[in-house]
Amino acid sequence: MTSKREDKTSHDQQTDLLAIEIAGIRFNNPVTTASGTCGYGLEMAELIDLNRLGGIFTKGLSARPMRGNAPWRIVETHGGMLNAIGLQNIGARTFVMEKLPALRQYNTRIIPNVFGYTVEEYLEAIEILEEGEGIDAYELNISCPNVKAGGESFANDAHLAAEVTAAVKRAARRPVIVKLSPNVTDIAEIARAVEASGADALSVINTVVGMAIDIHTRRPRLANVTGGLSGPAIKPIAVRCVFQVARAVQIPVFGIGGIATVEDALEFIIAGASAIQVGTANFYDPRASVKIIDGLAEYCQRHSLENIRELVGTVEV
Amino acid sequence: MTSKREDKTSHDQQTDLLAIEIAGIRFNNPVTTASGTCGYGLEMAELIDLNRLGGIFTKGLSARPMRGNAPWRIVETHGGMLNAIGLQNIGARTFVMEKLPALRQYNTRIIPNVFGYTVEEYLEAIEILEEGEGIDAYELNISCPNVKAGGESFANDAHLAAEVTAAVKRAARRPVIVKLSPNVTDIAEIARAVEASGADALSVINTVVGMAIDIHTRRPRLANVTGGLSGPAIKPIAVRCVFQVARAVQIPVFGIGGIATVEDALEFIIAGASAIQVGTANFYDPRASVKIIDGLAEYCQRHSLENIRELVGTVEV
Amino acid sequence: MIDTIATVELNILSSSTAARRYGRLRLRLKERIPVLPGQFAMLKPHGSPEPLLRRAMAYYRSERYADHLSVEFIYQILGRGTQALSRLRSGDEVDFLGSLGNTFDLKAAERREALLVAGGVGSAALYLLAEELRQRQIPARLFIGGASCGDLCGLEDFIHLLGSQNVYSATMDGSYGDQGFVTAPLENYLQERRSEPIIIFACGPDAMLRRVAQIASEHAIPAQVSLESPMACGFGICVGCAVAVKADCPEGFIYKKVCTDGPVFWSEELHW
Amino acid sequence: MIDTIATVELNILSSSTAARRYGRLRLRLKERIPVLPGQFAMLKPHGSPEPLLRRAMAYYRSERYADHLSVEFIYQILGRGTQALSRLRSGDEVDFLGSLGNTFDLKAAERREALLVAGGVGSAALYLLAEELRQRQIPARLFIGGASCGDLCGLEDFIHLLGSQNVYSATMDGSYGDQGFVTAPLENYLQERRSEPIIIFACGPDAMLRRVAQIASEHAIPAQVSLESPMACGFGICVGCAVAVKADCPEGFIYKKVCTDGPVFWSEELHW
Ligand SMILES: Cc1cc2nc3c(=O)[nH]c(=O)nc-3n(C[C@H](O)[C@H](O)[C@H](O)COP(=O)(O)OP(=O)(O)OC[C@H]3O[C@@H](n4cnc5c(N)ncnc54)[C@H](O)[C@@H]3O)c2cc1C
Ligand SMILES: Cc1cc2nc3c(=O)[nH]c(=O)nc-3n(C[C@H](O)[C@H](O)[C@H](O)COP(=O)(O)OP(=O)(O)OC[C@H]3O[C@@H](n4cnc5c(N)ncnc54)[C@H](O)[C@@H]3O)c2cc1C
Ligand SMILES: Cc1cc2nc3c(=O)[nH]c(=O)nc-3n(C[C@H](O)[C@H](O)[C@H](O)COP(=O)(O)O)c2cc1C
Ligand SMILES: Cc1cc2nc3c(=O)[nH]c(=O)nc-3n(C[C@H](O)[C@H](O)[C@H](O)COP(=O)(O)O)c2cc1C
Ligand code: FES
Ligand code: FES
Repeated sequence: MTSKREDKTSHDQQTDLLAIEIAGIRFNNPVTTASGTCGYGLEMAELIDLNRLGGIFTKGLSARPMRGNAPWRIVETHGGMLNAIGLQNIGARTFVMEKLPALRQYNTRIIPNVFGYTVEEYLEAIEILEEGEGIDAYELNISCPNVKAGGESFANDAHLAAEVTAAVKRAARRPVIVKLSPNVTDIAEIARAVEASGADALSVINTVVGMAIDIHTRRPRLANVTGGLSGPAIKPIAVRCVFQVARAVQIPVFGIGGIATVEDALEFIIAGASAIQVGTANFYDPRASVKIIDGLAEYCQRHSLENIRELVGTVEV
Repeated sequence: MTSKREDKTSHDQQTDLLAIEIAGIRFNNPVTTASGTCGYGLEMAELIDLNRLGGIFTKGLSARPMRGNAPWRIVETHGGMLNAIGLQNIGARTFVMEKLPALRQYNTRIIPNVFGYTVEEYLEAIEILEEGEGIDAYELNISCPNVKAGGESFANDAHLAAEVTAAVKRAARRPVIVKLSPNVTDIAEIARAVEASGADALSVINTVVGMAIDIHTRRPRLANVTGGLSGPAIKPIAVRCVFQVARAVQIPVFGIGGIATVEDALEFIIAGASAIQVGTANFYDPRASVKIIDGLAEYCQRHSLENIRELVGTVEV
Repeated sequence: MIDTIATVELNILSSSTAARRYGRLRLRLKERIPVLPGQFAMLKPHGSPEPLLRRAMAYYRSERYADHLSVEFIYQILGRGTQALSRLRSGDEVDFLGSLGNTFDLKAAERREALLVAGGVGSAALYLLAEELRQRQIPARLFIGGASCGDLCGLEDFIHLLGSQNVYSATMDGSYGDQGFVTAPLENYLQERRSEPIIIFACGPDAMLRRVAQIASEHAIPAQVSLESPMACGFGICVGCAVAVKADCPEGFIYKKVCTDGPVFWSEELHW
Repeated sequence: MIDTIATVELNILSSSTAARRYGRLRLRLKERIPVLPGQFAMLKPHGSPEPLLRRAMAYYRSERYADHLSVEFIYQILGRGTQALSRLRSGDEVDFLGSLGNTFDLKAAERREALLVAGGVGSAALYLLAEELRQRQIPARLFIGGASCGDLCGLEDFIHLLGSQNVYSATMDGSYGDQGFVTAPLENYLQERRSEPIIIFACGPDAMLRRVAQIASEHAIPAQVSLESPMACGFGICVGCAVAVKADCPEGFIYKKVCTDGPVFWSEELHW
């Protein structure tokens, strides 16, 4: 990577152009990796310099480890993929003990993604993570559509979404980012409810519920029957959600959904995202996030912006 | 086409294998063209033999003509496209007087797609169409996401959806097919409400609300700001909706969303669709519907089905 | 109108600058369909999953043979669709839908001098017209403009056909012909020659067409312009290619389809 | 593990039947990375928008040169990804992520006779292993099966390497070798030669691997199997490639990743 970086803008210059603050946390740049698409971060260290990333959202963590769904867990579709991993994870405690020490050595923001099936389970997980050193914030997955139990309902009901947000805010000493689901009639309503109950920022969007059937076996391709659609196919849905949410709330928004290139990232920032998360693209282009960072720095220079934040929400309607 | 057809199954054989009945109407086969993607039908007569189609769902019709939205009205996205045509149409009366006489000469089912911004406007349009001869049923677009006014709300609220359905059912002597929107938290709930108020069948799904921004001008690519996402990109969302709706109601379902090949059509039928509508594919592969019909007939023979209906909803979960 | 599969005979790429690249694509069709000046076809590499939609391309030239038809296009490599076209190699297959759209009004050109005004790749839509005018012995002159000399698409062909004395060029960087907009030499010419009747045929960027329409109305010269618009289908079923046309209704305009009502319109019927 | 762009040296297509077609793809890499038996790479034509995901392909063979590395793959043309690979031509660029996954346990093969069992294109994952066994002078035999003779991928290479007397073939249509499943000649062989210690290495369809695991446990023979699973990333971040592995927890198993914990597993550790 280093050699690559030199013929781009130098690292420091980039930081001046791209550094942003969200919920009181300073990010070296607005490009982060999305939960569930970069493992616990360390898995990507062989392919990219983690110090280049603005931040890392870990795979979803629960109070106790989870085995996840039976295979098949993924199916590729046109322009995207369906996943029903079932939130397999090592559990919050193992993360704190075995992953965090190595992860915090990097100069990037570390944001565990947290989920549970009851408010209490969220609090259990947060409690464990509060003991961990080097965590910058939490992202609450209240919307992962891959879990049959509860899970989804939090994101689909303004009251439930507000309830879990308020409870976690009371328990957490670190900023709380709430991740919204696109599978609702009015995402702005949910966003306002979550903001009102103290969320420091929002992540928009999680996957769109989808399904694929194997016409030969006549069985769903996913053992879980339905799964979450992600990738470029959902980008227009995500841009619309970011646009709607950014106009509905005051708190900053992380834009997510099909981002694979610097043009994609710029589209989300112009739509109202203060920062972005790269998800599925990490699978087929592991260096996408780093390419986007270089691209954003070049864009700022070409358009003589002092800092990328000047671009946030500049869409003219 | 004819030559093509001969080396496939003969027309009559095909009809035996593919003829189905929905809401008391006999379709020569379950392959129809989706509203807004085949004009008023006649525009396609130069490219395909309209007699081959199971049915034609016309461009959305209102009581009075509509001019539609300013350009740009369409934007291509990965695996799909966004449209905000704004329901431009010649009006129900002109359709009856100028299009219907020619259209009814074909041996296919003719189903006008109807919309309005108030229940009264729906009734006005229906009243005009009732005078037309050769119309087989009506499809109510209660969900077109392209229109800023009313429109969408009907589809997003079970009570409103039920209200307009009941009102039209009272006024119409022909079967009423209600078209549902995927932009809701619980599409099954809407489906049940519409069934309860007398709908004869359902069309699933209309487009998914999306948005695209031109990063150079920082303006929305569509003059209407948001638009409806269609094409293969939304197929997994559509299959999921058809699956959910087919299990929630007793009335038959037309499957719609990204269907471009016979494999796509089979996936929807197995998911629970009694028939399908080909939409965006008509634009980039005008003969897609005819290819799908030939493909379905071959499938029935290969798997020695007496009729395609044996496959409807056979997904094993 | 036919929907068929054509075969690539040639696909030659050239560049003006790194930023502005062009391709010349020649296709072979078994079907000897009519090919009129101003008409276009919808093209896409056969079997390529992305992008989905075909791209509208104006006929540049065509040759009829006993057993087949050969049609040529000039395209500017802009986005995903033209990038896909640029990867075509001889022998590859192309999804071809054509012939589409209306044609220039050649009747109206009779007993007039025809001034063809082209901006950038817009010249691609005017060569067949120039050929036809020559055949009908209607005097024709070309005013062709572009960013740089490499952007004057088909210049050599036009000079060969019309004679260099009848081709007026302008480039923004002055690398060829006058420096500036192509509408400047057009206006100069009109100043000198107001006597005999003239008709204008134009194709190019919107801004250029607006200016041409303005000039035409100032000089009370009839003008036809060939428009572009994003197109999903190209044959009238998506209604995505709307253009505002004057009409006596409260709003003063209605929307027509560029693909079937156009792409050629009389400039005064357009609601600019 | 590196993420780089490789160049196509060769891409030769062949077919057993119209339904079952194969390709042999040879790539040139500047980077001379380690290439171990059983490992794989994730491949996709460079710059092709669809399908998005790379496809996992087992290393078939490799050649080291002073300045570059040449790796060969054999792929069956099934769906969108392998169709895209089949369109590659010499000189084209390929997105290459590798080397990925673990390797066969060669230590365990020492002082044993190695029986390689391949089904269909599964043989692609066993040639490097066979080479390595030869080098270590570990006696090796191949049992290779497929639908028809054209589906016995790499047969000539294996015969050349191991000698025809050490290659046992079976085809479902009897067009080559015994008729039926490849596990039949394997069992016959085991009946005759129970004396000296044996180890089995297998790669092929799930059904075949299950049967091989069964046979191995019946004869108390250690067996390693190379698994397939749909993969989005190939390097451990998507957790899509889950396989059930025995564990002493209430449920009796946990999920491991085929891409990083595998693709090679001991058959008795798998929760079949
Ligand atoms: C009747 C007609 C004839 C045409 N003839 C030619 C021709 O002879 N040669 C030629 O090179 N092109 C021609 N075009 C334009 C062509 O069809 C494509 O729109 C253009 O090449 C862009 O496609 P793309 O895939 O390269 O870019 P896309 O990926 O579609 O878009 C790339 C960029 O170009 C912009 N864009 C897309 N379509 C248009 C458009 N129609 N007008 C202006 N900007 C657009 C997009 O907003 C985007 O910013 C014609 C269009 C029409 C309607
Ligand atoms: C470690 C590893 C090594 C591999 N080595 C090879 C190799 O050397 N040669 C080779 O030809 N293939 C190999 N594969 C399989 C290959 O990665 C693709 O999965 C396979 O080629 C199908 O891809 P496709 O694009 O052709 O089909 P897709 O379009 O992906 O799918 C087409 C059909 O194949 C089915 N399918 C997809 N993936 C798999 C899978 N992994 N197993 C079973 N069915 C599947 C789908 O359900 C669908 O019905 C390997 C896989 C793994 C995990
Ligand atoms: C394989 C996979 C696993 C995911 N796991 C999680 C998760 O554990 N928690 C979460 O909040 N989101 C999860 N997501 C959603 C992503 O973080 C992201 O919101 C979504 O994929 C849309 O972004 P993309 O289109 O760039 O992938 C997952 C997505 C994928 C593809
Ligand atoms: C350009 C365009 C215009 C459409 N117009 C209508 C309409 O007038 N009424 C309606 O009910 N649906 C309309 N639709 C929605 C389609 O009928 C269909 O439900 C949707 O496009 C999903 O199917 P597809 O992915 O196959 O296109 C339109 C879709 C497109 C792309
Ligand atoms: S391009 Fe579809 S109607 Fe004109
Ligand atoms: S393929 Fe992604 S974790 Fe194994």
